[in-house]
Amino acid sequence: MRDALAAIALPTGAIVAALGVFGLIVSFAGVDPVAVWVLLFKGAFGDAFSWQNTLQRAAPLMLTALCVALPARAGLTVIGGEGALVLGGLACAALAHALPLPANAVGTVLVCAAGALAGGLWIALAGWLRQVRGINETISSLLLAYVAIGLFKHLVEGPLRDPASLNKPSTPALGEGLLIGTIAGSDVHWGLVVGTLACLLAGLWLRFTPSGFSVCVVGGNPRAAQLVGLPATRLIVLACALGGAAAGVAGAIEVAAVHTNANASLIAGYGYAGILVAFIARHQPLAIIPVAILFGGFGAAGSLLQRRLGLPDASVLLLQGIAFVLILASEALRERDWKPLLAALGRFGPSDPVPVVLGTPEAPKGEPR
Amino acid sequence: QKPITVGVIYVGPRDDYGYNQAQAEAAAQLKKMPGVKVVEEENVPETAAVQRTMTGMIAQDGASLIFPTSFGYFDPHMLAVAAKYPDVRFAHCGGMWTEGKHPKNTASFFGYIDECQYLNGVIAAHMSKSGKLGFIAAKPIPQVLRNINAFTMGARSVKPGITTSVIFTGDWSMPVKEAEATNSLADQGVDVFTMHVDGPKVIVETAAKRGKMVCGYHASQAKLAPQAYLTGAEWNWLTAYTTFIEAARSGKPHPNFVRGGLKEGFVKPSAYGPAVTDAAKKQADGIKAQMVAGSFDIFKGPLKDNKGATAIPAGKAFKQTDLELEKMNYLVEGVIGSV
Amino acid sequence: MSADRNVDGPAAPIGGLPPGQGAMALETYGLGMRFGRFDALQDVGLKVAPGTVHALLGENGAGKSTLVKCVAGFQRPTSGSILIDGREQAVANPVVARGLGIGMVYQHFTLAPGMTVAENLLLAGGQLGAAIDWRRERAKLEAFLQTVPFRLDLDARPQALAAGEKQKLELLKQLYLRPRLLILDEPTSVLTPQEADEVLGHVRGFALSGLCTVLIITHKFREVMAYADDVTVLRRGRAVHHGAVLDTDPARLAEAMVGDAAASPSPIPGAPRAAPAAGAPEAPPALEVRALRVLGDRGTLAVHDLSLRVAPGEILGVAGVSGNGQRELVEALVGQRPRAGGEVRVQGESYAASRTENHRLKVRSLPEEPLRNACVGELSVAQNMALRDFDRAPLCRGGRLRFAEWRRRARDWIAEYGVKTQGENAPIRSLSGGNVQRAVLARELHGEISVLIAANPVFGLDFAAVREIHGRLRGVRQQGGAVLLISEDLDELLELADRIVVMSEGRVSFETPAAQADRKTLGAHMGGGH
Amino acid sequence: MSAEQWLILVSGIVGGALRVGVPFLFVSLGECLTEKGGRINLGLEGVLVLSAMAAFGASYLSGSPWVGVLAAAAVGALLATLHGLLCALPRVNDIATGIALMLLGMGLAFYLGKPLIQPQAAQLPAIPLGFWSDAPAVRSALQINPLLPLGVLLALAMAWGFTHTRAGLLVRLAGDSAHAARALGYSVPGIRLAATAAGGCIAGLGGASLTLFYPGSWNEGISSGQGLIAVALVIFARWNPLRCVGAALLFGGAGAIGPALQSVGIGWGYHLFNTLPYALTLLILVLSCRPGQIVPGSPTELSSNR
Ligand SMILES: Nc1ncnc2c1ncn2[C@@H]1O[C@H](COP(=O)(O)OP(=O)(O)OP(=O)(O)O)[C@@H](O)[C@H]1O
Ligand SMILES: Nc1ncnc2c1ncn2[C@@H]1O[C@H](COP(=O)(O)OP(=O)(O)OP(=O)(O)O)[C@@H](O)[C@H]1O
Ligand SMILES: [Mg+2]
Ligand SMILES: [Mg+2]
Repeated sequence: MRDALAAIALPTGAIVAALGVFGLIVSFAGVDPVAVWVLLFKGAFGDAFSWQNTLQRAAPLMLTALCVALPARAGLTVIGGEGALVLGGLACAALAHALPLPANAVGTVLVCAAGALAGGLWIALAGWLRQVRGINETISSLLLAYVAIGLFKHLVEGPLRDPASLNKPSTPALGEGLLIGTIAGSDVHWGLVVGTLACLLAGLWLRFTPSGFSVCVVGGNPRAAQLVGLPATRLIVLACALGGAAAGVAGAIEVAAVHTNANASLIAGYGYAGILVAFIARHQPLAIIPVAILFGGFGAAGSLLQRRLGLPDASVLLLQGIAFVLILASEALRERDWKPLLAALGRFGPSDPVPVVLGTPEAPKGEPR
Repeated sequence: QKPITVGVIYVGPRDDYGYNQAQAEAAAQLKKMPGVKVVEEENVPETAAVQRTMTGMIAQDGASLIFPTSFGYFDPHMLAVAAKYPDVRFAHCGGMWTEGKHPKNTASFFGYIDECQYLNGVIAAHMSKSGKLGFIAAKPIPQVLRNINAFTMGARSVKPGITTSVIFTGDWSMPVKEAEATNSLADQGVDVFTMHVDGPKVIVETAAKRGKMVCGYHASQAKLAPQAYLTGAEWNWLTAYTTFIEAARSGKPHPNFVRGGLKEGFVKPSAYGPAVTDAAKKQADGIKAQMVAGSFDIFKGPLKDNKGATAIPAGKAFKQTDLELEKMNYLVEGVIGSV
Repeated sequence: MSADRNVDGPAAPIGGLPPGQGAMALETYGLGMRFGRFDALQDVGLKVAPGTVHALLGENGAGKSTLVKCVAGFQRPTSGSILIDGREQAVANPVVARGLGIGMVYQHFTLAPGMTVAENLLLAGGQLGAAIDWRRERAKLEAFLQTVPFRLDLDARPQALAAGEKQKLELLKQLYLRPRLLILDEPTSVLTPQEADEVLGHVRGFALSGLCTVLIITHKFREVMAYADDVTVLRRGRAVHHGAVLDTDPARLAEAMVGDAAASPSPIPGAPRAAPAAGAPEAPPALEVRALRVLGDRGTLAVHDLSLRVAPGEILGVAGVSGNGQRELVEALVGQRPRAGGEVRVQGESYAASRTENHRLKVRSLPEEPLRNACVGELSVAQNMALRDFDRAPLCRGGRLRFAEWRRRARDWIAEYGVKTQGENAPIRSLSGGNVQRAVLARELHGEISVLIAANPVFGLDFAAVREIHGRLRGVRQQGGAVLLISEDLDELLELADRIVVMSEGRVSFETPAAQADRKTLGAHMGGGH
Repeated sequence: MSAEQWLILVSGIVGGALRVGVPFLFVSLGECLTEKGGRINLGLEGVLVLSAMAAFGASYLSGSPWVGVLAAAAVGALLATLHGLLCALPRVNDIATGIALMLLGMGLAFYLGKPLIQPQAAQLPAIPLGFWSDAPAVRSALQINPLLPLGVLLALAMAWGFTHTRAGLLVRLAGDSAHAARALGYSVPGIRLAATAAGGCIAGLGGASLTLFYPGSWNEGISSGQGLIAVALVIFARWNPLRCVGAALLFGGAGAIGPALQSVGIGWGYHLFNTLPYALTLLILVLSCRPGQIVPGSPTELSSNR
């Protein structure tokens, strides 16, 4: 209970503090901090439009955050989600180009599955390298992301380029029937639902299924997992593959719902933003949903800050940076015993004597009693 | 005339001495016009984010005319938003609006900046001692190829043996790669540079540092290297912007396809630098006059590409307005590099 | 070694006392140490006379290490005072302690594994100049090494040293300081009996020469009786017994340690064994290890072509000084370490420690350090108790985990095994070591067992718990299970095992029926000497 | 290719390595120092960008590029100190903190650096080491960044200092065994904080090199991930400062291969050439790592070893 309270109160407090610091910084630029706070709220959650804006931005973050959170539950720190995302997008576009797919939901599912496969294999490679070659997955996934992006650009501007994509090298566009539309009555595409569902399913999987629980055991203590005969390598590679698949689906959805084809605009940093989301959510899939929405809100509000107050576009980056630093720092307060502190705050008068014994050479105590 | 709120969206920073600055300078002019309110957003990536920015400008700021200025904003982003807001006008910079294919409330405008690049080439050829010119470009796309070709043809109209070496950096803003490309070419003996990247600042400065000459692009970079700067190809977007605004405010139909070159005032050459010789100025001014008069075609046959194949057969000449030119996929003879 | 301190030696104490000479007199008065709400030390008075060897005894967790860490400045006591040569002295940190001439060999290695022996010694010497003149320092180190009985290569790195060598290096680090008080926290736990005698003999000679006082922590009565002058016993954070070794005997010390005269630490050798249900020789062994090869952490072979057979209803004891491949053997058997060669068979079937095999062949294990090896600290007691069979009915039905079932069973086991916990939902890391052990015991001993691999199963437990666990191990044997018992405690093996093998340098060097085993031969084989 | 083209290609790559490699050198030395103390700083990208901005701003305002260099070092140290402080808190993950710091550094740099995109600032003077040759390619390749000799000296000093100074030994001790350092009475968080701050200070010089020498102007794309990849560089160099010089030049050279090849007319696959250093690092890891072992030469306490 206390844990749950701390889990919500601490990050909230950190965000409030970040808003305070941010207000201070903008006030140096002669901008009224109150106006900034109001706009931040309005831009992120002020009305239906802002909500849609926020949710739309949150959708890919949920999936890329899973790419960090799932391996993290198996004990791995993977930071190369960007690579899985671009390859997922590429695979989605490539499949649609290579095979005549049914122009309906089945086709859409197939292209997303291609994205999932590509992303899954890519991150699974990082997990496999760690298990089999002992290569630190943080580093290898980062390197793999660079390689993936190079590969992506090479293919999109070379072999897979649609000759008709003149000034913006892209793969051929997906057929009309394969595209993902918006949720009825809104501006938000179905990727949001996919992202939310993926987080829910991941949460349920980790909590209620033997394989999900096994992953948590492997992540919690690999030696104990080996002792009880859990196939650690398989489980770790599975968690990585599922995480990578989530990022790959994010790429596929970006293609099928936003860009209609794979092009360099796909490399937009969602993979890196996902790292922050996952860490703030403490790798809990269910917590990713609100955190991603919060991040989406930052983005949505930042747009308004630029237009209304003329603040630089980097303001949001700055705010996110401050917020993330403070949220991480607040982790340190989590298991602290607050009672003595509260007691000390509530007490007046002198505090307890300091329990440190100092010897004074001038006045030796002589014989011990 | 009724007041109007105009949204301008940039893909990079507004003050990059380049593409975005050229747009922002025009937007700054708009702000001075009575009854025109401008909302701007910079560094907007070509993702769903730009769709949100456009809808935000419409829903939150009441914009009724939007200028998404990056090429990548057109398809699918601007088209998607335009379909949802039929009453709002969109004027995209660089895209190819096509009658019947794209909605009426969208438009594209662009300038024939290859005319200025041709003039750059003329000046460059006059000034080059080594006979080697350098062109640093982001990606091999038609707009860029057209500039490279025009520049080369301008130069070869002065000295037929001259060559242009091209380096593609791979992306629109890669300062280290751009500097590295400049150095590589300078090592090769290239002594006049021009470019097609978003922010030419680094290239201009690096070339000047190497003691080479440079023709600018997008906006004037003369301030950065007064001695090395010969001339440049500049945009003048105000003409286009005002065309759309006038139409919108007076309720006239949205002008869907707006193009122009030197004649229409969409582009302009930078003032000549101190190093440019009179002979060079004279020849360039002469060609410019022909261009303004409409009697000069850059792309006309016979024209060979740099693999020896015929690009334009003898006797055929393309007008600037010809859409065929916007699909250019070859480099002309005299260009060293490959697509 | 000479008592005069040369100029480059340790500096004068920082704390204000004039530098004393020779052996130090140490006294603590009313020392208390509190970790959160737990009192590790309460009102401890300890008196160590100069020039003596003083032993500190106590059960695991009694507070021995905590006490000496306070003296060595590693921790600051929450109350009480430390008197050095009769004067109260604040030992704020190890640097102050070093300045005072207090050197301590910690229970756990304090070596930098990737730095050379010379660098380790130099750093321990304190008093480093900003820049180091290696030629001069090496000359000094070489000269110092001439004065001690151990040899070490100055350019070796501890990561490539054996445990015994590391322990010697730890001791050298302290001797290089020329301490006036030398504290040794369980220095012999990684040494062979022969090595232990060598080290302790040297240390005792050092004390007797009047150069130094020695405070030594050990669990071995033999060492106390042979090498110490005085002894203090700690129990649950309190000093409960002081006295000269000559005036006491192991039984009295043991009584002081546990506060229970019935619990004697040394079991009666040759205590009546339940008759082993030793299967007929031709019956297939329950566990058979053939020519097993296992790589150690450093990539060298830690287990060399080792072969073992354990019959059903037999306890096979594996003796040996730690660091001779036992850990690697256990890890390879239970699946925590890949096998480089050889074969393991259980009931005649090839066994690779997979989950299905564990279940089908009924193989269980009680590894040492259960929190590190057998539990997930963050998960609850109930979840940890389910680790063996969470994926089977009744804990899992229809692909869904049934947590109610987990909790119900955990409550039963908590009651049955007397696990002290706040509840089955408490994270297991919040349990004390002994209770973690019990929780694991409940899990591993549940149901039918054909092979049990137990490594130091009573390490860190009090006597009552030890007795209970030993009883349960015998129970497994009684039911026809084969037990492989790896232990560093000869007494334990002599008491429980039917047959004992000695492991030395990754090989079985000796085998004997337990009934005919004698301590001295075993010790000789453990040390590698025959 | 003709002999002349080969000369141009080789001197282009060598020159490119010298030019492009300098920021790599400083970030790798900074990361090396930080990691020797037992901590990973993934936030050097933020440090690099922020100090690049600070260097440019200080040089612009003061008119002296050397003031810019000092500012870069100071700002780099400051931001890294924040990393050090955060990581010293219990339960704070250094990977996550690094990424947070990257974000914060970039946010601050872009926010404060807006007015610096346009101006030009005084630049560091080049050291012309190519005076002996008539070949312009050679001459220009040897227009040396004045920070390069500083970086090489620093690498030498670090290599020497790790074994021959008290501070160096203590940093290695903290990185190799925190327990041992504590037992000797040294403050592990203190040592790591100092190493992290000093590492940030060194990495800051890389930022100064970006905006005050090459390419010599401030904009938001100035760093193409040099800071983020410092971690890989240090692995590449096996935590040896001298090998950091080689690794930095290699990464710099690899970055220069693409343009250099195009300049002699080979244009295919420049995106693939750009990924070469990363693929190479991965290959080295594949060849040198063994499961269950720490990477040879790496400090034992690194979180990537656990
Ligand atoms: N840093 C600490 N924080 C909390 N509790 C501690 C800490 N250090 C020791 N304790 C607790 O204090 C008690 C005494 O520990 P100590 O290490 O002194 O035991 P010991 O007598 O040396 O035992 P052993 O024989 O196992 O070494 C134990 O219950 C231990 O859990
Ligand atoms: N992380 C923790 N969180 C909460 N309580 C703890 C934690 N660690 C230890 N404790 C509590 O502190 C007390 C001392 O624990 P410790 O492990 O030192 O016991 P011990 O004396 O060694 O007992 P045992 O003989 O069973 O090993 C126990 O009551 C235990 O529940
Ligand atoms: Mg102890
Ligand atoms: Mg205990």
